[in-house]
Amino acid sequence: MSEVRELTFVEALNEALMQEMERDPSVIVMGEDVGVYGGIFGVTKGLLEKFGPNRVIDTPISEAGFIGAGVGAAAVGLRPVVELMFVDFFGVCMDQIYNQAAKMRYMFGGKIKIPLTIRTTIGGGVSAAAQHSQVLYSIFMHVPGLKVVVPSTPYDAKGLLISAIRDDNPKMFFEHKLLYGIKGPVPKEPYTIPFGVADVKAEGSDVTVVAVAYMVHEALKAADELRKEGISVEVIDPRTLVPFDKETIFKSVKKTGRLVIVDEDYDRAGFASWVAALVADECFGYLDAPIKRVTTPNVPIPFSPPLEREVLPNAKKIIKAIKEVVKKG
Amino acid sequence: MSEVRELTFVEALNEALMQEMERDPSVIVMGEDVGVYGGIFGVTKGLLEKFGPNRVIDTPISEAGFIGAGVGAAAVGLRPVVELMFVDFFGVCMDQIYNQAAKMRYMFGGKIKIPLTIRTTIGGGVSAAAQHSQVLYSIFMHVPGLKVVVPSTPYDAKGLLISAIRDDNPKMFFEHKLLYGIKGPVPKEPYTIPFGVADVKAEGSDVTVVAVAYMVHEALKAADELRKEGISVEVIDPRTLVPFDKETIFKSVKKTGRLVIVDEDYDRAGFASWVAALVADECFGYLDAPIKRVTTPNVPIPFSPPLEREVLPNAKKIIKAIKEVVKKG
Amino acid sequence: MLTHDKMINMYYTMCLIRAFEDRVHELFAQGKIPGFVHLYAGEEAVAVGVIANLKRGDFITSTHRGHGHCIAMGVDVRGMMAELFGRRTGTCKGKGGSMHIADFEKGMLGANGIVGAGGPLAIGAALALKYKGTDNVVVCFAGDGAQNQGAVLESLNLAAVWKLPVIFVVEDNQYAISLRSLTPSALQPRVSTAKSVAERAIGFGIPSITVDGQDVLAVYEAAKAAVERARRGEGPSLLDCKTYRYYGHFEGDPMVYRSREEIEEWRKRDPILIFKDKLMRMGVATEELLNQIRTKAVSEVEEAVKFAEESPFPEPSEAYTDVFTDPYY
Amino acid sequence: MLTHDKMINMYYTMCLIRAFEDRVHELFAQGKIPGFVHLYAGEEAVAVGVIANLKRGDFITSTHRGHGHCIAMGVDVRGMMAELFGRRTGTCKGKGGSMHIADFEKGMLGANGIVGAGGPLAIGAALALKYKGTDNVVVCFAGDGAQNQGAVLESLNLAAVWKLPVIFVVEDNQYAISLRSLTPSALQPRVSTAKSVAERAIGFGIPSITVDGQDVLAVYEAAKAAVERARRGEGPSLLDCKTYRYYGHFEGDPMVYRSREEIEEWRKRDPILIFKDKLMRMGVATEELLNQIRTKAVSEVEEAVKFAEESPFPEPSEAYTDVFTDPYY
Ligand SMILES: Cc1ncc(C[n+]2csc(CCOP(=O)(O)OP(=O)(O)O)c2C)c(N)n1
Ligand SMILES: Cc1ncc(C[n+]2csc(CCOP(=O)(O)OP(=O)(O)O)c2C)c(N)n1
Ligand SMILES: [Mg+2]
Ligand SMILES: [Mg+2]
Repeated sequence: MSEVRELTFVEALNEALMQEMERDPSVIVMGEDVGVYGGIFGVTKGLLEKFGPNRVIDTPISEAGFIGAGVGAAAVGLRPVVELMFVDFFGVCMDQIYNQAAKMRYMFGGKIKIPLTIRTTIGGGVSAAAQHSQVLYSIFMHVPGLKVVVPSTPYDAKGLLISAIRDDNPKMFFEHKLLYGIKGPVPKEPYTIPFGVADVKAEGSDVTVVAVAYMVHEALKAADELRKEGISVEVIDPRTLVPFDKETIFKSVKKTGRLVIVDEDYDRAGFASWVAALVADECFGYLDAPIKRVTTPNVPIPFSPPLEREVLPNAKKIIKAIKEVVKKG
Repeated sequence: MSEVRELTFVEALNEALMQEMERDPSVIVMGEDVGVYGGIFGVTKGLLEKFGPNRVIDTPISEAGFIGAGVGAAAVGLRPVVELMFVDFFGVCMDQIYNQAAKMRYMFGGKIKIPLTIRTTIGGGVSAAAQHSQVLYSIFMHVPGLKVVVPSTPYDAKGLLISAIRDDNPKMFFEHKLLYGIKGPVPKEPYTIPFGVADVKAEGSDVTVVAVAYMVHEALKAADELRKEGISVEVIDPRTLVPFDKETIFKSVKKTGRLVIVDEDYDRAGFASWVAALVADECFGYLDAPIKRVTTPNVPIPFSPPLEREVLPNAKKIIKAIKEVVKKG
Repeated sequence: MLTHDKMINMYYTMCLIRAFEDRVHELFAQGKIPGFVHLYAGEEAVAVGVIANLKRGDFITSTHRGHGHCIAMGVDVRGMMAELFGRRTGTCKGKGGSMHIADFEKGMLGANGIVGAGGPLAIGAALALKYKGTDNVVVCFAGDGAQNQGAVLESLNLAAVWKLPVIFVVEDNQYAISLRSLTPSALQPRVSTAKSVAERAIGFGIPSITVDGQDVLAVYEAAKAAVERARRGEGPSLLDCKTYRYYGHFEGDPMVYRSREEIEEWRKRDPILIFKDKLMRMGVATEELLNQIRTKAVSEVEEAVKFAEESPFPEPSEAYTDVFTDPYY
Repeated sequence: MLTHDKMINMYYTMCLIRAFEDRVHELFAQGKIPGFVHLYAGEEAVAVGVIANLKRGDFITSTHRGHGHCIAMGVDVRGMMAELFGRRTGTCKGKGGSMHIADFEKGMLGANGIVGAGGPLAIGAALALKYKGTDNVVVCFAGDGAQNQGAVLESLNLAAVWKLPVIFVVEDNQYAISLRSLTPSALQPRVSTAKSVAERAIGFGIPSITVDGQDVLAVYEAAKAAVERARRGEGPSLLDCKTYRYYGHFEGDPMVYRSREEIEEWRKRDPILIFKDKLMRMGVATEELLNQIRTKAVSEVEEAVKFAEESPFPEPSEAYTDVFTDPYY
């Protein structure tokens, strides 16, 4: 049996990369400052020293160029892990992601595969302002052909990253800034976590809460708080948004009759609204209350801390939403 | 009173551009083939001859460069109308749209305005395949700071384009390929249509259908069909997705108790799911049936006509969805 | 030196491309082929001259105007024609259409609907080939218009930085839709003020040469030097090939931007006629043989049409496969 | 020729920038300033030397490292400091923070969190100024790293094509985070193989010159020629200014990629010391006066800190204003 240690989220990701690069020489890592610097958040630390500059490539600031190069390399047999430093930069390279990587297999009649992993950083909470605080995974869910992976714990981070690297399709792998420092148990040996399997992070019977990334932790805080008041909250972390495990969520909603979705992405046409729509269609008869969304309103993320706190979802807002649906039930 | 003629959608747009350029010398037009060619779909025909190459600029294939130039020009006082030939190309220039144009006013504390209109073509139905058939307005709704305009008739096209040009904010103006050729009455004089006011294109009492762009016409076909069977369908065209007139839709749902949303954009995290989410939250008590979405499934748009027909929404699919909710009610 | 057999082969390939494109032009006019179709007629010497230097394991990336590249790489014209007809027997099962034909086994990494998108893909493929330690190369075909796209410019730089085995082949057919590459007018500004894209490449540290793109042997020789350089590990080169397209930008183009006379002028320097002349003068083949070859090409295309017309359309359910390597979408 | 007053003024501005950045460095370490902060200390001669050539109605675009540009354009340091503190009295009401300071009245079109994004904005502003018939110019500041971004490369081409009054100022401070512009290592490939970005500009048809970025008078003279050229309507130029940043890429950077010795070496060619020396040797001012000036700059910054610390935070409700010119968001 594998040894289990407490690792941070960053260490868990780093270990996944180390182990997969050791296992499979077709895995290479590319991105800005992933080599000498070890990644701006430390995720690729030590890789350059261990695997050398042919496999760990510090790139110029040319995201369309080097992410597209990742697509091309994947198309002819490598298994690149490319870093987009912040998801906010997707606007300079989206074509290579959504029109090329995501659609090549389909357009070409299924004859090829693109085993590419794009890692990127998401989320607010550190006063990084409007161009370094966004979540945006909803955009990558919206367009077809990309798997969308969003871990919330060090354990999930390692297992999902290994699964991502081994998966034969293009994947967007989202890492929330506020998670990098959190600790949790992580087995030493490599392991995988299947895509499309939600994880029930807390069981409950009064209300179902679906939450993603850092919001899983805020939802768990809310659940703890409400437990004291006698409200039993089930917290479900889908872990992958594409593929999406709607069954686990439907099962829970059928049990609780109430749904709150917590999502740090912008509200309009986002992940939260899609989950609400699925349930409003497919579980309508089981619902005892309106479906609530706790999301970021459609304003750019402001710099000033009190403004940023105002717009981001948190445990307090989750509690308020839960109380609204529990009351109404 | 203004003379009213039958014009095509293209002619209506062209007239709006002509009239606004005449009225206001700060209006300029830029884009690929907007000059000598008159626009790949003819929308800018005659502008170069009339206003000259300083105001009608044929650009090289550098979307990030010339759309960003539109933003910069708007920032210092022009009112540019820039063409992105197909919305599918947004991936090469999104940063200038969503991180620059859309956020500058907010980031800079409200001290500036960006009166920029970006016109672009959307939609399937002409076997243009995976990279020339997408809709994608949901992505532009999702990110804050952009007004999103989607006309469905020649009348709306002219009035909304004039409103867009005069509005002091960045706007995405979406033109569906299949609409360019349709005809309808259009007043000769310039006129505006306010943003955020939905238009009830058909009144009805059994079910509310929200539809956008070309889908308005498919929804109207469905409504005509169902009228014969005694089902009364209300068809609402929001016309602008940002700002969004949820009141008109809520009012209708409160009357009918049933909602079907028709949207040619991809289903996952799209416009349709957001409307469903709004209603599932704010009109929950009035709903008599599940909320149905008739959307494009999350697959790239295939080339072959039978495959494309399979994935795009149409009157038949709308009828099926309506019958499901009317039955269940 | 080229063997006689090889030259005859090249001549056949040029005739096959021409026959294919002429036939598609007719079929489109007859309404038998839907969608956006861009023909390569007139530019045959470029694809054939360059690709005659390639060997097994080499790759190319292509453009929206990709039929010629496909045929020169040996993609089966029956599959190609069936693809244009949207049939299940098409190269991409009817999912891609004209703008998305790919055949990885033949080294053809795909036509592309996005101008310039092949640049990053090409350098990525080259990076992988270099990493694997082969002496294989990648050819990136792109138009004169594409040279102003950021993704292409970034790719030039990255190819130079990483010393990749890539040959950038510019197909300067004088036009990007209506925009002229060489002869700007009072009404239409230039697309580049670099003396030529060849000169611009040098600024990126890439050796370059301007080539008569109507003369297949000139193209062959220039490409030979570039390909050998790349195989020796000495890095990228750029060939700026001057050529011309006979048909409109796409089928259905009214061609308001150029005169019949200009086309007739260029037709006098037809690449097939020039090569035919040379072959006869060099004593490689008699006119009779060359005429027979041309006739054979025409009948191969006729067979392809027959094959396409007799092939079945895909089943609607096939719209949902090939998004990922697993059935989810 | 520069008047003595003007030179004294430039000296003061350089001191003010330095004092501002040194103080922000301390305040960040003390936890008083949140977010991502990039300091300009060491590069003062570039901003001040260039901007000394500008007049009312001229504009600049800036980067993530924008404090120096703001101060040189005359943006009030009290408002800037309050902005960094996230206060309502900040230049952007606390909504922007360090990476998004703008002051259009002063001609400062905005710092930018997206590397290279200022390129298109700059050419757009220049297009508008040219269209209006003024002799005003736009300066586009961007780092060495930014030169490999597609948006910048496209902008070079468009500026040349449209003969715009733009001066591209490259602040080559040797690093793009950890990537070196001049001295690639075995572990880290080059970022460009052009001999220099100056050479690359020539490939785009833009005259260019390499400048000692530590010598404010050298920068001034080079910029003077470029600005005059632009005012005369002769088009863009590029200045490649060699300089150095003293602090980390951002505050909190562990700086694993360079040595203390290297920094010390560069500090010997400090731009303020060099200018001080020159001013004394030229007889423009005594050491005493120059020391007084420096002290005055420090106290102006102290006042700014006091102003910032005493200013109120914005109200949470302000998070929802300024998205559009109207209240919708
Ligand atoms: C990013 C992008 N912008 C614009 C277009 C529309 N478009 C298709 S082909 C074309 C012209 C391309 O010119 P060139 O590169 O010279 O190739 P050619 O058609 O002449 O072979 C344009 C503008 C596109 N497909 N992709
Ligand atoms: C499009 C984009 N890619 C990457 C980044 C992350 N990033 C911020 S600054 C920087 C380095 C910029 O280097 P340079 O242009 O030389 O400016 P300097 O920081 O040296 O002033 C990088 C990679 C970004 N902000 N935007
Ligand atoms: Mg061309
Ligand atoms: Mg730098």
